Amino acid sequence: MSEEQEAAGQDDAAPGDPRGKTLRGLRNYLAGFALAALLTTISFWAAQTGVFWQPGVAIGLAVLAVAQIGIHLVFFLHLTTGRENINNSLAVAFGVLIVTLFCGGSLWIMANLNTNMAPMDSMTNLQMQR
Amino acid sequence: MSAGTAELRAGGGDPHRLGHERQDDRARDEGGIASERVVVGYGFWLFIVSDIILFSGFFASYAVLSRATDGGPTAAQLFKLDQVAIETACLLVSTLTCGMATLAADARSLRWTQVALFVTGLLGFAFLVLEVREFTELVGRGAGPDRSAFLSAFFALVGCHGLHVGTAILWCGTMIAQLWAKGFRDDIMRRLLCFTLFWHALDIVWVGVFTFVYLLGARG
Amino acid sequence: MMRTRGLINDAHRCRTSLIGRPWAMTTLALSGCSEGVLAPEGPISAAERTILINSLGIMLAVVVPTLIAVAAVAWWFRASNRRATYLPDFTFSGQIELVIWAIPMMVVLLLGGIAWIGSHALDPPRPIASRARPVLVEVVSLDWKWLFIYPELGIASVNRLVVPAGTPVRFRLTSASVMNSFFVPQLGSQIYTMAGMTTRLNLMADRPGRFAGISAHFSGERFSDMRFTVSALPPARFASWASATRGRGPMLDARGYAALARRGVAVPGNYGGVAPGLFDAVVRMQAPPSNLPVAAGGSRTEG
Amino acid sequence: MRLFGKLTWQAIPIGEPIPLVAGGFVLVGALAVIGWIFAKGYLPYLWREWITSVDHKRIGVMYCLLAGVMLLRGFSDAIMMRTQLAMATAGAPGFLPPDHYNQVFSAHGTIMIFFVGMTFMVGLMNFAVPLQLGVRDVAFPTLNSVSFWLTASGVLLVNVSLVVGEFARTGWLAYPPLSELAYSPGVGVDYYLWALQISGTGTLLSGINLVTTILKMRAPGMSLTRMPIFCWTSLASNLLIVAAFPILTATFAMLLLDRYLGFHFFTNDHGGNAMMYFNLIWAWGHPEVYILILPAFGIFSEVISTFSSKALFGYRSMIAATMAICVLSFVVWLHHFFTMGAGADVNGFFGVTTMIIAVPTGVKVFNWLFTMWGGRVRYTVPMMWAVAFMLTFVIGGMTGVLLAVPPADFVLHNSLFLVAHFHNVVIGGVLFGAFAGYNYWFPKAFGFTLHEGWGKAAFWCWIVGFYLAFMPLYALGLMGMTRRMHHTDDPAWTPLLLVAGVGALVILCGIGCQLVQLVVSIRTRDRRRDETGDPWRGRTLEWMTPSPPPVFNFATLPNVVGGEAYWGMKQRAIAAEKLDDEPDLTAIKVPRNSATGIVTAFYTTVTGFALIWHIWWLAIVGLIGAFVTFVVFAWRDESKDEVPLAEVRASAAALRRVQEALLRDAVAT
Ligand code: HEA
Ligand code: HEA
Ligand code: CUA
Ligand SMILES: [Cu+2]
Repeated sequence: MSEEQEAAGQDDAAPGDPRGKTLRGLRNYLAGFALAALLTTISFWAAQTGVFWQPGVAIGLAVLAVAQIGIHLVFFLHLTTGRENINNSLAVAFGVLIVTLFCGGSLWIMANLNTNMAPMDSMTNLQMQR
Repeated sequence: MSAGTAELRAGGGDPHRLGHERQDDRARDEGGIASERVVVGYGFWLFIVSDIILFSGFFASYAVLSRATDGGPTAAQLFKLDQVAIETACLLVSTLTCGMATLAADARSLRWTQVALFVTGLLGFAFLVLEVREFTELVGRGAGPDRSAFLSAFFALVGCHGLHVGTAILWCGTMIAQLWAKGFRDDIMRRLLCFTLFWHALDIVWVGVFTFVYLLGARG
Repeated sequence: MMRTRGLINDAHRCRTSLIGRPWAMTTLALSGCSEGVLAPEGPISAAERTILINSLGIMLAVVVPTLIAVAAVAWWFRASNRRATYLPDFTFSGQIELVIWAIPMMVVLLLGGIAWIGSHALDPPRPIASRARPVLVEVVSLDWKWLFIYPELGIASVNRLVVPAGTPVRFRLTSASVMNSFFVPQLGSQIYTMAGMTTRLNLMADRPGRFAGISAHFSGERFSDMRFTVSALPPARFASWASATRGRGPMLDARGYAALARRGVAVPGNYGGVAPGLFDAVVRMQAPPSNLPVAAGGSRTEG
Repeated sequence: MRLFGKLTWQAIPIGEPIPLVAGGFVLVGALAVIGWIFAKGYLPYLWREWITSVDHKRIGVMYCLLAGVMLLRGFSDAIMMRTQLAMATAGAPGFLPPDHYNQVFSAHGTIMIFFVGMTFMVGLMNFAVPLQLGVRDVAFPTLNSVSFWLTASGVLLVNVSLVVGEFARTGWLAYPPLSELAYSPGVGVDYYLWALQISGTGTLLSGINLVTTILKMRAPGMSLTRMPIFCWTSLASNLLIVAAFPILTATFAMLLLDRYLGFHFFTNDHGGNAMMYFNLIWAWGHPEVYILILPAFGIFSEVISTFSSKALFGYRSMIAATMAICVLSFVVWLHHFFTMGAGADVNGFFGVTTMIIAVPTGVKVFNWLFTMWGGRVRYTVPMMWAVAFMLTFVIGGMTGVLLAVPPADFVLHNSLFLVAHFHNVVIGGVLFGAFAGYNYWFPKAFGFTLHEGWGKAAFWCWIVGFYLAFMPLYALGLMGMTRRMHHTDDPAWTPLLLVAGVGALVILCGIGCQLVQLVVSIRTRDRRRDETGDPWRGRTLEWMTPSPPPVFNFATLPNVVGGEAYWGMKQRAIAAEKLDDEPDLTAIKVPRNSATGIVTAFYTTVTGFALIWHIWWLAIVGLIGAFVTFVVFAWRDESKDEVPLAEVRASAAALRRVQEALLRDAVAT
């Protein structure tokens, strides 16, 4: 590509380029850091405490992880829904879609295969390894 | 050309998709060549997406194999959460300092950019040391990757992340050297952008690792 | 269960023998008579053949007109044909788009229904409804041969599967080595055999006969020889075969199994006795595996 | 530890005539070519203009050349297989021992999919996409060269396995546990894995490159919905590369860990789970077949529209169908292992999703049909391939849908019916598409057209040969013949196997005609020069450039005001009876040549070879070399050369003279 070619349309932003200048940028990073640290702390605490209904904890942890990933994307990678960011968000959305389909599908398939193939008819153990 | 001319003429009605497109609708996405920074950043962004998909392969395998312990040690028996917490802290703080490097570079402060990058690399290194210690300890306890499918998947996933961090540290060093040698040139700034993207992305992967491998695993 | 005998199915059938008739099936004589999935000998394979032919028919209803239309349009609108009108602006039509999305959608709706219902009705582990009590056969694929264990009868055979005709056979399958696929084309549904796992399958032969069985999943050097025969005998003869075999000939004890597990092909034969629980031992990988490698080292190449 | 790891003289197949002769043949051929290059003093030229070139057109051409050479290699495998199967019937042993035959089909599948199908398509996309977008190069020209040379590195490793060691005997997807150390102790699987890891990295990088190019670099005014459809299908295909290839990399990495470091992902023991490999490899593998076919769909769209002298029918509908296929391809992969024992719900679900892909594909077929409707169809060679494709692919697609019905697949899985299905789509779709694209863009790349007569002869041989070679396989599959058989014993199969063998020979004639076509065309090139840059009365921007285009493609970037950019310009010029005003020209910066690609590939080849043979010190040397190359590249200061204004002016003026002449002609009639 050549710089002398003036960028005609395409008024989009590079992914990860911070919005605003230094001071705003600093506040933004600090806010993100605080939120991420908070969520991380909650995760570690929730995993070890006995306060919560145990089967729910796994889901809680997953939600916390998703939330934290979102925070990273917004505060550190500066992903917005702005017009200039549309291509960047679409790429992420595509990636998320594929990861979801692939991981979800794999887990479904493998769980199904494993149940169907418990070594013995009588075995109710879902895993095929002992 | 003569034979084609009749066609050219005849086709004159509406060569542009039958009015399905407003000719002067130039407001939306009208092509053109994006600036080099955007192009490079976007290319690297796509690379990161592909890298995340790579990790998702290891995550999926881990999820499937996590209970295939073959009578060997289980996650609950092996993982020590306090150590993981320290590793997590290292990476999280390094993400912040990496952001500081971006800001310092924006402000064209060579010294602070270098310092921030150096701290970032150092924290990454600390993370790596902790991880290697954990690995050697596990292997020493007979819980190496050849013990069971579960441990294979664990070492592969976490090790793959570690390998990425190692590469990123090398890159960090190169960036410091390049900034020192060449200053805030456009191409160096583009590379810095890519580096920071990479570093932040590694932290995102780590969120997945500590949640789905360590926290969930430690609960049995 | 499914005695879905289609029209085509009853067209005519012929005695099948191990050696098929030469020239029996030229290119696409769909009702031809040779072995294979178009000459079903049991309810499962018959249903599968019907599904196959029905699905094909449904698709041909769209595909044949499409092929004809492509050929016709390509011919008629050739540049040298002055009678064809030139319509350079004919590049969009909402109605046409609607129709061309709708046609394949309808076909897929129909076929999808067949696929969904079919995969439930013909799910391999699903028992076959019958008044006769099913026979249980445990199948182990080894490098490169098939072992059939009759746990209820205490006998076993290699590369030869004997079943009573008109009686459902319940299979449990595993592998002592790499993956294979147990497949008797004339009886239907193949299924993989995998080490450490058990797959399940139910088949039935309608009438006495001899059918070819194969491994349908590549398993290494002597894969092509990994064939077996299926003899469907009248129930009475099956019973006499079983009692004649029991206690006679070699035994499939630990030593016998270890010998069998060694790599190589085998001739068909019977075992007069089987160590109890052998199949489960194989599944749990407590029997000697069949992977004693042939001399290591890579010096052979491909050209 | 030995200095050369596992490598000894035994690795060279002295005792086996066939591989030795074949290998020797290739070696002598390669040496002859290299000697010829040296003797003629072409090396500096090649180095300057091709090997270190970062020009997308040159790289595209090199990709296609590589694919062409590998087609010949893949075909020699195919001929051997068909001969073996025609001979080894009714109990006869044939001429190839099983372990050799098993390598042949594994190599054939691997080479055809990775190094013929993908490589050809990537080459055509590289060549045509930037031109169609009206820009000067891809987003990352040097990276593009690296991608190409990494692919070449993989190719080299696969071919080295011919003479040094062996290739995998496991089938083209190397399913464990067969591919695990316990059952495949030799180096064959390692050759397979490292070759594909290296070339796969190249493919991934090239996918990223093209997606970025299409999304971020288009001529002013070329909005997404004004892009030629080939750019759309390329976008979809490259998105699939970006999304699917990492899965392949991860999967192969796991198998490598199993084989090299004693991990237990897919082993029989210690809790390993081979089914997971099936799941992972097909999560890549199914998208892979659409990575192959989507660019071919794009080529056919361009060809059919150009030679019907009509805009593509239902352009937006085509885009929707393309993107639908792109996404749907990620929800069908289980159809490759319906018979592994998943439950009825899972089988049913994936059966239905698979069929759904027939809808957008069908829409495409019908849109092509209506593109021809009301057209003036000129039967040049590319158009003939296109029509043959429509007739052939529909049959292959239909049998694919049949395989998607689980109960039908229960009896057809792994049979020759399946083999017939995929050759039907892969040859009738991908290969025909490659041939159409080759004939279509050849004049653009080299400045002269290909000989039509020989092209048509090749076409007819191929069609006849294809149907003879593969239709019998459908019947054989229904008769119960499995794939990957080394010999058979049912005499009823013999005649059909013979017919299939004859078919392969007829295909051979087709290949011969194609080679003759190329030679004849080169020798008569002066008579078949394309002076106009627009030999087919094209509609997209690549035809606006001279043939062959200058390094910078366009003296000024075209200003796009509607779909079918170049067609529109021609029409406006005719209506106005004059060309647009001459634009201002400036000197143009183009990316500088770089040896990074070939040097990197050299080191990865060394590393790969060292790893295959466990020569650890050499692997470390290779890795350090690659890293140093990278740093040196990153350190360079100047990355652009300037094309002087005078040269740009001269090129633009020459083109303008031609266009003015064309315009005068057009206005006069
Ligand atoms: C792109 C994919 C592709 C292509 C094109 C082909 C082409 C052919 N294939 Fe292949 N085949 C596979 C992919 C492909 N195949 C795969 C994936 C397998 C499975 C492997 C496995 O089991 O693991 C397989 C397996 C396979 C088998 C094994 C079947 C079995 O398991 O029993 C056989 C048997 O004969 C066969 C035959 C042929 C033949 C005769 C051709 C012919 O059509 C050959 C065609 C010849 C050419 C394509 C070269 C000629 C072209 C040129 C010379 C052009 C020159 C170039 C320029 C001018 C630029 N194939
Ligand atoms: C370019 C390559 C390519 C393409 C495009 C396709 C396209 C399709 N394939 Fe194919 N396939 C392969 C390459 C390809 N395949 C390979 C290489 C293998 C084997 C790998 C191995 O095991 O080694 C394979 C295997 C394979 C299987 C696994 C079988 C088995 O292992 O038992 C299945 C099963 O569902 C399948 C289905 C389909 C379907 C439904 C399509 C659809 O996309 C087809 C859609 C097209 C049409 C249907 C035609 C046009 C439509 C109309 C005219 C509309 C009207 C028609 C209807 C509504 C039916 N394929
Ligand atoms: Cu196969 Cu569990
Ligand atoms: Cu598929």
